[in-house]
Amino acid sequence: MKRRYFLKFIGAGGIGTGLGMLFGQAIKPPGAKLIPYLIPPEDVIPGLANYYASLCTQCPAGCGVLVKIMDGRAKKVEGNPLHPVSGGKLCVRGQAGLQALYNPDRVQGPMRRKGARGSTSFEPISWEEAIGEVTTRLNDLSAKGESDKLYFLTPELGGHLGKLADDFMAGYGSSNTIKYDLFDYRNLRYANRASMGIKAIPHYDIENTKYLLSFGADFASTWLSPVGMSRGYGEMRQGGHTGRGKFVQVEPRLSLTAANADEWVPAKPGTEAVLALAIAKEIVDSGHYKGSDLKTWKKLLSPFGLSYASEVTDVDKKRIRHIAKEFMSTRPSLAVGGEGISGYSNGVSGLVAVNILNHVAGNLGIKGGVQANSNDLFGGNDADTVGAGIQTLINAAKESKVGLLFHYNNNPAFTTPGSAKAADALKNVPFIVSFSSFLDETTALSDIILPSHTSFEDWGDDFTNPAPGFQVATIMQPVVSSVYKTRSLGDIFIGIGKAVGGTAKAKMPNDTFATHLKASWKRLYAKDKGMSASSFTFETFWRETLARGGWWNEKSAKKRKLSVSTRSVARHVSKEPAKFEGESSKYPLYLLPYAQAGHLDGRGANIPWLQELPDPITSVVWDSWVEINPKTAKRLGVKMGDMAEIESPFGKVLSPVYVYEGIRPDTVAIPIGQVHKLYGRYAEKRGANPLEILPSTVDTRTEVYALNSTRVRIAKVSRPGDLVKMDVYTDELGRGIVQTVPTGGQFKKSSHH
Amino acid sequence: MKNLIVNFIILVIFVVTLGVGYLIADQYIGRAPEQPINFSHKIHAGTNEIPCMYCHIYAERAKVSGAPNVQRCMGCHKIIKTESPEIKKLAGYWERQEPIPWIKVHNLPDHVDFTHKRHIKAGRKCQECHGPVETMDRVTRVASLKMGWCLKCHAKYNVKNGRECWTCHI
Amino acid sequence: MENISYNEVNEDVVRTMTHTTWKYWVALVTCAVMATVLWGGAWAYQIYVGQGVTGLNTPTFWGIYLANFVFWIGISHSGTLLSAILFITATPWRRSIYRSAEAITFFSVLTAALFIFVHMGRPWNFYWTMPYPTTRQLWVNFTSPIMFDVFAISTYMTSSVIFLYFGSIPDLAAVRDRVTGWRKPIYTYLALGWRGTEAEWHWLSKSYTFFAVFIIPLAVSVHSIVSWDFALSMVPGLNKTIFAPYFVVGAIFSGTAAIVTLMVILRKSLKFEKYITMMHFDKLCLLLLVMSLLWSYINVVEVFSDWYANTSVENETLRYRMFMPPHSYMYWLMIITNSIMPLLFIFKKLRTSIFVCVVVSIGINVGMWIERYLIVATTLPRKYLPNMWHGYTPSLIEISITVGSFFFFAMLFLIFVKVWPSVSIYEVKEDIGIPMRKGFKRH
Amino acid sequence: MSGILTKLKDKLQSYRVPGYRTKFEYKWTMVVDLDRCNGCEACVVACYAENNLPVVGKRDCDISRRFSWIRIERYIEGEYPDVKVKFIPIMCQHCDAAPCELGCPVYATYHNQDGLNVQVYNRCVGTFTCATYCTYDVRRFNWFTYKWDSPLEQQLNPDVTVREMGVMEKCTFCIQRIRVAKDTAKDEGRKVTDGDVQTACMQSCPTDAITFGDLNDPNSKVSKLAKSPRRYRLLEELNTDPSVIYLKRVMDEKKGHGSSHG
Amino acid sequence: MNQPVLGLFKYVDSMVEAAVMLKDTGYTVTVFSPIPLGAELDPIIVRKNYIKYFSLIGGIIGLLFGIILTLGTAAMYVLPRGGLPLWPATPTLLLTYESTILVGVIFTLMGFFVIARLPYYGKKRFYTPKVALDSFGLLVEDIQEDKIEEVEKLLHDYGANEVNRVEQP
Repeated sequence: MKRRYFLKFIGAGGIGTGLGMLFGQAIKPPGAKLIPYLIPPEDVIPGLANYYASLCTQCPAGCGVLVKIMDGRAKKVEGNPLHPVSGGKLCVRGQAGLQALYNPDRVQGPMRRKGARGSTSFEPISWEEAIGEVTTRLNDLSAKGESDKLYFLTPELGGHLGKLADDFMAGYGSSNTIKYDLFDYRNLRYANRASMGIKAIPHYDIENTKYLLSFGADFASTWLSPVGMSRGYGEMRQGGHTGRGKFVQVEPRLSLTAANADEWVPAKPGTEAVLALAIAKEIVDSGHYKGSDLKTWKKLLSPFGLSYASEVTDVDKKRIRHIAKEFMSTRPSLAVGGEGISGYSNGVSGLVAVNILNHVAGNLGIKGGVQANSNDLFGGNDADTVGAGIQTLINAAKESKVGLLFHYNNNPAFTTPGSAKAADALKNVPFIVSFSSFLDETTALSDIILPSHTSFEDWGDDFTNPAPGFQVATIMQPVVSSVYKTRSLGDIFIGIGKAVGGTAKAKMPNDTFATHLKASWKRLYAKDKGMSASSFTFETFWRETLARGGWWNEKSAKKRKLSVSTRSVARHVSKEPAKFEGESSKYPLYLLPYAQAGHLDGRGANIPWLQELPDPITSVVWDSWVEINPKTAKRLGVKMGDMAEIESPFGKVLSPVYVYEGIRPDTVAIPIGQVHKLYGRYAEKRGANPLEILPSTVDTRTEVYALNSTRVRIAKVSRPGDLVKMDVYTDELGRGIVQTVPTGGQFKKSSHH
Repeated sequence: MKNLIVNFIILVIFVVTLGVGYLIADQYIGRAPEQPINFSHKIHAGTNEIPCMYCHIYAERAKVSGAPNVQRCMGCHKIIKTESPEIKKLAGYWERQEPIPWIKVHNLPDHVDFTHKRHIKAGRKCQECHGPVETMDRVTRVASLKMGWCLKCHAKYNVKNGRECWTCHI
Repeated sequence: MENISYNEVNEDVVRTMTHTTWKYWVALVTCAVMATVLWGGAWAYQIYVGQGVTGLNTPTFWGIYLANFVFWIGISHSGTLLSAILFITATPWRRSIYRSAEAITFFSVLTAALFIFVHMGRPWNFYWTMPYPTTRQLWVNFTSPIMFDVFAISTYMTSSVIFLYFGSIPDLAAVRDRVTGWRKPIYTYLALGWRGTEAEWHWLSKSYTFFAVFIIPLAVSVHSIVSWDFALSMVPGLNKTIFAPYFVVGAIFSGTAAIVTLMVILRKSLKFEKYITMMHFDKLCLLLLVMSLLWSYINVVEVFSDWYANTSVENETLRYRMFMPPHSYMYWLMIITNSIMPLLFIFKKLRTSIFVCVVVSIGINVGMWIERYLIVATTLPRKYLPNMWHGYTPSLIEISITVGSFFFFAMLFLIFVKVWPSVSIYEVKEDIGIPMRKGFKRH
Repeated sequence: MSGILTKLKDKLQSYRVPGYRTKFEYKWTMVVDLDRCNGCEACVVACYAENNLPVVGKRDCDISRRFSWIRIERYIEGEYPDVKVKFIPIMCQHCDAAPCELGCPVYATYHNQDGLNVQVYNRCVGTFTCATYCTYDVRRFNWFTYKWDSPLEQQLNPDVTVREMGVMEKCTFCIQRIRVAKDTAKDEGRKVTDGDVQTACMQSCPTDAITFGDLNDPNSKVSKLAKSPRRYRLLEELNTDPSVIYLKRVMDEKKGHGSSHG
Repeated sequence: MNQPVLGLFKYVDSMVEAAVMLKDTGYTVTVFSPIPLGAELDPIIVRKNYIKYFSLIGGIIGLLFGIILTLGTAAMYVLPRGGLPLWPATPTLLLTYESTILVGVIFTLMGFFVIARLPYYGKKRFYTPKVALDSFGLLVEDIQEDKIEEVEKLLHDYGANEVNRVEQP
């Protein structure tokens, strides 16, 4: 090789290497920043998680949770293992609550309406300005002597927050606190009080029962306390210590809970009460019931003969007798009545019938049956009474009796039946103040939004209802600093109260809700012997309680005798079946709107995890649907995924069809919770809301909407459906994927007869 | 013709060495970024012999060693050398209640799950990875922090599960 | 072919390389642009956005790309067959067509290899599939059929390039002697200083025999290995022992059909009627007929073995493939093109009809592509757990890349006919015979 | 020389198939009691929260690209009114003879000493082979670079990598939690004991259907449950030797009612 | 200097006759041809096949390479794969098979280059393009000055179309 070339090569190599190195240095990222703490928090080690006990508020069950915090951010919500209800477990909604905290569509600070009502055009204002404006309005109202025109619409507010709100209302001079939740348990409370005289929801001891007869209680996904009940369910099935319990579900639609039942009894909608009473009659007639009032029971139940019941309910006579026989002979047994029985126009009667059934079978007040709960600790919480309901508010609003409306965290514009026209009524209200954290349909109607904290940012407590037989008080503490410029609802009330002055100010002795809560607990500590015995001082008790997540004392469980007397229930027992709107000739199908596992009454619809969570039964994601029996579908000429129009006397909605074997041919079902007009990017413009076509039938005693009280007709529409379901095929094809063993051997172990 | 070939070869050599140079720069030339405060480990750890764990308080307990918090710096520098311009900078941060935005010298990719704790507990000296920091005025990275470098050491000390992927990657 | 002179052969072949019509340029530019846009553009988009632009989904992780990969690997078997097998068996009619066939081999293997990268999630890390020592002390997984592929295809590609180039050395020398200008130095280098001495010829033919011997088992192994990509999985419909011969037969079948198609084009466009005669089509079509019968036999065996097994998993795959639209349409079209249409070749008259040859061979290639497509698209959506079953529809990007690959191949082939003697000069001369005083002596 | 050979022999034999799991310290196993499982899907959300699984949206759900590492499969059989719905949670089965491990060309999925099937994200090149070979369809692929709408990304678990585009992933048996447990155990100079490691799904399961633990520990809960007569493993005939043991659901498959008592 | 003489023949048999004659006389003859000539040249030269040794050695090296690569690296880099031995038979066989062929092919090519002494880009070897066309060339070397014409005549006599004196390169 010539030397010239050699030098050239060497030169090229050298320059190349040099440039490469320069280039390598130049394009290196400037380097992440290493931001140290200014002052290190004591209990934080970076990269290690801290767990703080708190309370889940995604549904009213009141589970104790642990929130995993790393570097100041909430990372995960888990059940609190010490907590008697959640026991370290948590349901879908509880865990997904995190995405409500970090939801991109939250209201990020106080806002004032700019455009027309409902136009969602708001301008941000400061907190001082917002509270000042609310105060002015309140003062104007009281100056006119119309303090009573202040209404406060809220879901059940747990614990001392509810009390503080009540104090405020009382101090201001209004008694109009309206508690509303689409799926609250007012019917259940009412029926229990009417039949058994108890105020608190009793403990249904599924764990220890041997035979569970459920009338439409979807406890696996939504009813009452899904986590606590599912824990009990697991123990009932394979707890080992008692042998496997049997589970029968009466329901026109095979819900998630019914899918787990050993037997599914698809009774005709609205006749569950008759079935319960027929079973009760069988039990009474068989001589199993040995009470002194046997004769009156016999007389009371005499109309519910087998042949009558079988005809009405569409359940085989033999089967009713068989269930009755098993129900009384398997000890202990337990009957529960859920949304599926309380959601009819005669809901209270149905729940009373379930209580009668429990009574005659001897399931009241025993282990594995129904156990009374007390709420002595908190003392006379109004939560246990059934006060004025939403219909009162709507009527008042319609008649312009509402001068000012405080509205917190429920969404009547969405969760009331379309024919109740709640949104229109609210438009009559001159000034609406919303404390909601999300811009939902109702909040959009408000004039000023004072967004409140989510449960992760706030203080609070809850006296769990239903409690597991003894009192459980769960404390909620702020585990993260607030993500946006929101405030604690308690602080807002205190702020407004102090600004309003007068009695309202006098009722607010503390400056912040945090101190108020602690002070209130100090009073409880002084009152309750169990608490004071557990720690030397209140401070240590408070610290321990915060660490533990609350206060509960299993020893405080009191055995209380429960009974149902014929006198108290007589007026609730009637042969009259549930009423359905629409003539059966024109509207041949019963409509069952039901709470979907992920969204409950629609509050979970803005959470992407829950939207993408397949429905436990249908596996549909990001949508709602109408469940139709294949026979009916064939008759109507619709296929899976087709769009169908569901028409009731009150309107029509469009929904994709889900053809489902597990529903009666004369019934269709639609999950509630989708098709929000407003509720953030994940919830909007999707699916069908069956509430829009429901009548505003209420039980006047409880003001609970009878959701299952209309008939519908269904017609295919030509628009293509876009149903997305994760399971395209649900046939096992004999591949032995879910293997089973017959129940025979299992039952032998546990049978006592 | 011949020139064409020669030029082509030169081009090839150039491109190849460019890559080589880049790799060398990436692998072997340590980072030594300029920091917001001209902090000298030489003075602190070298001259004054302050132990590493005195400031990097999390090294024994957590994955990260933790840059010292501003309070800790101020703990000494409220009294010591308060006149120095660099300390004034520090005091400025403290007054404004701002953390100091140090620039990371030893930056690992996201998918590496390195823990200081295990290494300290296994008796490794800080200097084995970070070099003689006590002699550096400005901290310079001495190791490539590449996977091969990690594994070499794991092999040297015969670490249990030292070559399992999940030891560092999850 | 006795009426062609040696000189004429050289002239004819070199003419195709030096004399270019505008039609050629139109074709080349069209192919290049289409390949760049349809393949390059779509691939760039796919790399940037992610594999999500395809129609792939959770049970069906392999789609049209794998079908293309197998298809192109299959096409590559033409060269091996015509060149190596017919060389070993001393079949004289291979001589005027084997060069193009070998080129097809190389280009289709190249296309196929690119499809491996196309279907990768992180193609920029492709080199991790190569066994090279790293400081990370990581090594490739030799049990993976994908690794077998990497080895087999790189070996096959190397060997077929060597085979193609080696056999062309004397021709490159001949071209070197006739071209001028900028082509001269290039071919001078490529010809390696070939002089045509008796010794060079001797060693050339000896080595060539070895290459042929090496490449035949290699080709068989390559396609067996490709079949094991599927057969080593436990997916019902893929986990079959017959897959290796099925793939090899299918490969030779489709490769031969591809050659028939390309020969017709070559013959027309380069005016090679003298060299590629009806006799060649006759023989190739006979070969197609034989392969078709073999393919049909194996196909029937495959179906029957599933049918006799009569398990839920096998039945479902069969049902999905044979009786559920849209795959059933494709399946029965495949049966028509691959099993029924080639039966036309029973008649000599049809074997020597260019039109019939083209129609049937294109049909076979379509059918063979469908076969590969159905292998992935009808098995993976029907794995063991019915709950996860989900069909597969290729997206526009995938179709674009697929179409682009054909243009890419065409582009390579068009470039090839311009830069390489596409008919073997010296072997055609051999075919003409060795000139003796008494006339030509044929081998 | 002989020393090297002995070492080599040990090395090679230590990973051979028969009974190799017992040679190592742990053998992580999951027992899923189908009789307890009521299909509520709490495990699915727990997995989303723990493992930074992205939400893909309706369109991608439609073409079956949902990310859940654990899924509830439901099989509906029978006609009204004798309808049976059966649930089964399916996650990566961590097969001892895993088909996926055979397929990966770059060794991004391998078997670790605890019997886990480990996926190394940063080694993955995305050939899909593992997912194709997987007989349980549990592998998920990052089709895109998934984004979290701010501030949802603040929830991401820093212990778990956020996977990049083009990478295969799957259930890890919450290996980050196993690591934390091992780390703590090492600090305290003991072995990981039963109950130290809770996978996210197990932790959330309200009915306690999922149990996780060490099968090599004869006193662990999983060891005891694994001896149940109801034990079976999913698609056992394929000989993949899964680490997930299912307990059969107790139910009467036969049609009709009223005769199901003993 | 001895000037070589090139005779270009149209027919192979006449060339072979001339070559046999010249070779017997003691000249060094080299045959150039546009096509491979096999048995026709047997009267002039019979060559042994050395290529096969290269192929064989290549094959053996490839075989060993494959075995070392698969088994050796498996022992070096312990990759536990569930259900598979660290030294699995099938991949070892397969990869060894492939590498045997690969190295075999490469060695055969090398062997050809070595034996045929290609590539050669210099100018020291005689070549005329005509032999790549349609003529068979016979290059006669080692001719003494005085014998050149005799050889030329001989070539003409045996039927060469063209006889040239070639420049000694």
